[in-house]
Amino acid sequence: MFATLLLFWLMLMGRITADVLIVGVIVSLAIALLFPSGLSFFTEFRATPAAFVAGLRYYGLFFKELVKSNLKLAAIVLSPSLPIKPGIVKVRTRLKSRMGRLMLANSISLTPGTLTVEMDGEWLYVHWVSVGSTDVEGATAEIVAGFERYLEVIYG
Amino acid sequence: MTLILDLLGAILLVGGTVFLLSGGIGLVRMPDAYNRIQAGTKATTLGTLLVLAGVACLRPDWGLKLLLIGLFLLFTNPLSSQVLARAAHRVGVKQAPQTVIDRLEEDLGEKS
Amino acid sequence: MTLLIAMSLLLSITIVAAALLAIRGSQSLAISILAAGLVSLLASVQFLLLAAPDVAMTEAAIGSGLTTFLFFFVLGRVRGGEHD
Amino acid sequence: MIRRLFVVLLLFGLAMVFSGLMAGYSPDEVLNLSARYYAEHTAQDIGAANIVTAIIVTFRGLDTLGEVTVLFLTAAIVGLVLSHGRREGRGSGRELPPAGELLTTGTRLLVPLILLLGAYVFVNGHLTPGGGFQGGAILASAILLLLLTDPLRRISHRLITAIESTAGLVFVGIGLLGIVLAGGFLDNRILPIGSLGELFSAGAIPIIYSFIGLKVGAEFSSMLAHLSETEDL
Amino acid sequence: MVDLLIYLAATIAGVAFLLALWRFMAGPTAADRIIAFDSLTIVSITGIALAALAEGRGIYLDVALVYALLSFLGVIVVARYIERGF
Amino acid sequence: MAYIAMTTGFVLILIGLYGALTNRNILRMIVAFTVANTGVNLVMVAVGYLHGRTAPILDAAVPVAEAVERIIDPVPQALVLTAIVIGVGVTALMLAYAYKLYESKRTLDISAFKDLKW
Repeated sequence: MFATLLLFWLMLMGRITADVLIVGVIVSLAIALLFPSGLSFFTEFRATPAAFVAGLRYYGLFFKELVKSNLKLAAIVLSPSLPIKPGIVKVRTRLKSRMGRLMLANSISLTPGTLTVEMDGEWLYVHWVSVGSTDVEGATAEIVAGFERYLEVIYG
Repeated sequence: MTLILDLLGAILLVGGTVFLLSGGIGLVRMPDAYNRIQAGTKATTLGTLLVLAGVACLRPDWGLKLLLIGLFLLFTNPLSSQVLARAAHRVGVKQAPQTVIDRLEEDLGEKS
Repeated sequence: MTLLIAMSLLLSITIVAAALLAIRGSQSLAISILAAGLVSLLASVQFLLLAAPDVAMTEAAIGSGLTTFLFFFVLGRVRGGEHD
Repeated sequence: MIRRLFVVLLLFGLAMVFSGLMAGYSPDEVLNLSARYYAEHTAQDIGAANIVTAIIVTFRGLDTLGEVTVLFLTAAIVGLVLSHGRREGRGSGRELPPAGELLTTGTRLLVPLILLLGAYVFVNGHLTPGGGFQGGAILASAILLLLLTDPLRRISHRLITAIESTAGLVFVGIGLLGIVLAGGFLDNRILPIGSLGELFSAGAIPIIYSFIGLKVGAEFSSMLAHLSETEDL
Repeated sequence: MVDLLIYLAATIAGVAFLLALWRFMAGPTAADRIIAFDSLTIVSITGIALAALAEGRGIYLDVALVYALLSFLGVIVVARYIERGF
Repeated sequence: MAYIAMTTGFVLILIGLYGALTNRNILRMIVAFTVANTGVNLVMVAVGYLHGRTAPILDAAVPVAEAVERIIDPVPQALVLTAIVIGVGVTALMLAYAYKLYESKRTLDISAFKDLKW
């Protein structure tokens, strides 16, 4: 957590000199002590080479999906008949760690067409602009599986 | 070299604003609140990310701060849209007549 | 320069429209507060265009952020008094 | 109806006054005398890159002291008004809905980052836009996020009061040091001015502004906490 | 050429801004309005980035950071309010 | 640009005053006050604007030597900064009083509070 905060501090300042480092260490240490229960991107992160590779591939898949489905949504919005078929479907996830679930829900929300509405244990309720399949398995395969494969490696 | 970078940046800018525009049109045309959340937040998120990338291409020395803004948006925006959709569902905002299925409503009904 | 002037004009129109929405008495109080927050927010972009980034940051963080949040806290407590 | 007519007439008169002001306004072409002084002397005398900060903290430092005092009084009065007559034993009237797993996790991730952003804003007050007041507001926003996520959480008033009074004392103490070591109250030249654009420059401005930031953040947080601890009516 | 494209981008962003404003004015439910508010904030970030580009001052971007924070917090506050959950 | 902002500010003051004087709900009056407050700030910053100049922050884009020729008047900005912070303090105070008034009479209508009117 301390490391994450220091990294963000250096990114904010945009330069590494002695004075910046000193102030950054003081500030990050103070915040880390004040919130000992705080999380960071690296909590529950498995620092293995496989996790790094999976992380890179995850981001690749994520941005590809992001652009692709944004284009699809733009096409839906611009077409005169507005061909939507909205609904809320239920999917399940195998992820156990909180960070992993948060990242999964955020990924689902950010790819247009799907939006996490509620999360209850392992069940995710997802609002879908054009529903493909209404049963749990089919929807899980279509929405979750792609991201989950990588996130499972990263966060376990 | 810088000319190519400038041109790339400008094209990214225009592309990003086109996504912003599609988000705006979606905001106006979609039939109910949930679909508007879909169109509104996500198209604008991608659009803003593209705009920030374009500015980063035009002025590479601002890159780190733009990257930070992008990361912050990328993290907070889906979270806030999720919280909003949850709140809207809890207070029972109406869904559009085209809606085919609502599993959450069914499950909540079973529990109570 | 023309770009900045056009942005400023657009912002001005928006600010006045949001202010009219904020003081109109016929809609719910939450919408009024939200519209007042929008007025502050857009005014802060206007400050930025007037080359005052310090004031813009203050208005965004304090005038638009904290004031709106305080309003919503109080509004959450006095739900019965929403209607005149 | 008569009343509304009166109001409209009043506003019409005001509009006349305003349009007269607008018609008589001619924008300056060059800086006026005081602004020119600030523009020329800030860099050498104060060493701050942000002239607005230099004006607030040093040239008009007493104003800022008064402003912080007014905020402190406001926070104290809000606390006094809202705590008076609080009935004991009656719980909050309704079921508080839990915040949901995603928001809880996200809050625990985001609150340290928001605090860091606030610290960045007020430590860099002399170089970039921002400063104590904005940074304090951002700190209070982080506290607000905590309050929203967990409505039953009680923010420790003792900690807030301790931060607030310590920061206030240090602020006044640095001001008094200025009398002893340099030219006068709140003179920033008790520390070396340094070169323009460095983080450790502008004498005592970063330190003063950091403590103002902590104080303002504590004051806004205590206002928010008092308001959120009130009961439903 | 580059300048022309930047002007085009600003125009398109302005149109998107007006559309979101229309939804803010008209939106039937509070959720619609707050989502329009969010969109307006995010389009304003684009506006700030363009203004920083036009004036050539990188320090304006700090304000955009505060805007990103504000759009998030505003939505959370209103969402918790309509959930009756303070 | 200064003219545009100044006109907007004056219009905001008028709108805010109208709202504060005609509404009967206390919270609505406070909302109208904040709108007028924003208008005043806008006018003050617009007075300090000089055409074609940039923000009073010295960095690589504005070196010290050119500062007098390139920056705008910093004094109104410092004043407005103070005004905004005091404004939120005043608003918080008004809101606390509104809460107490609601607690005593269970209504926010201004005409219900006639204790001091005679």
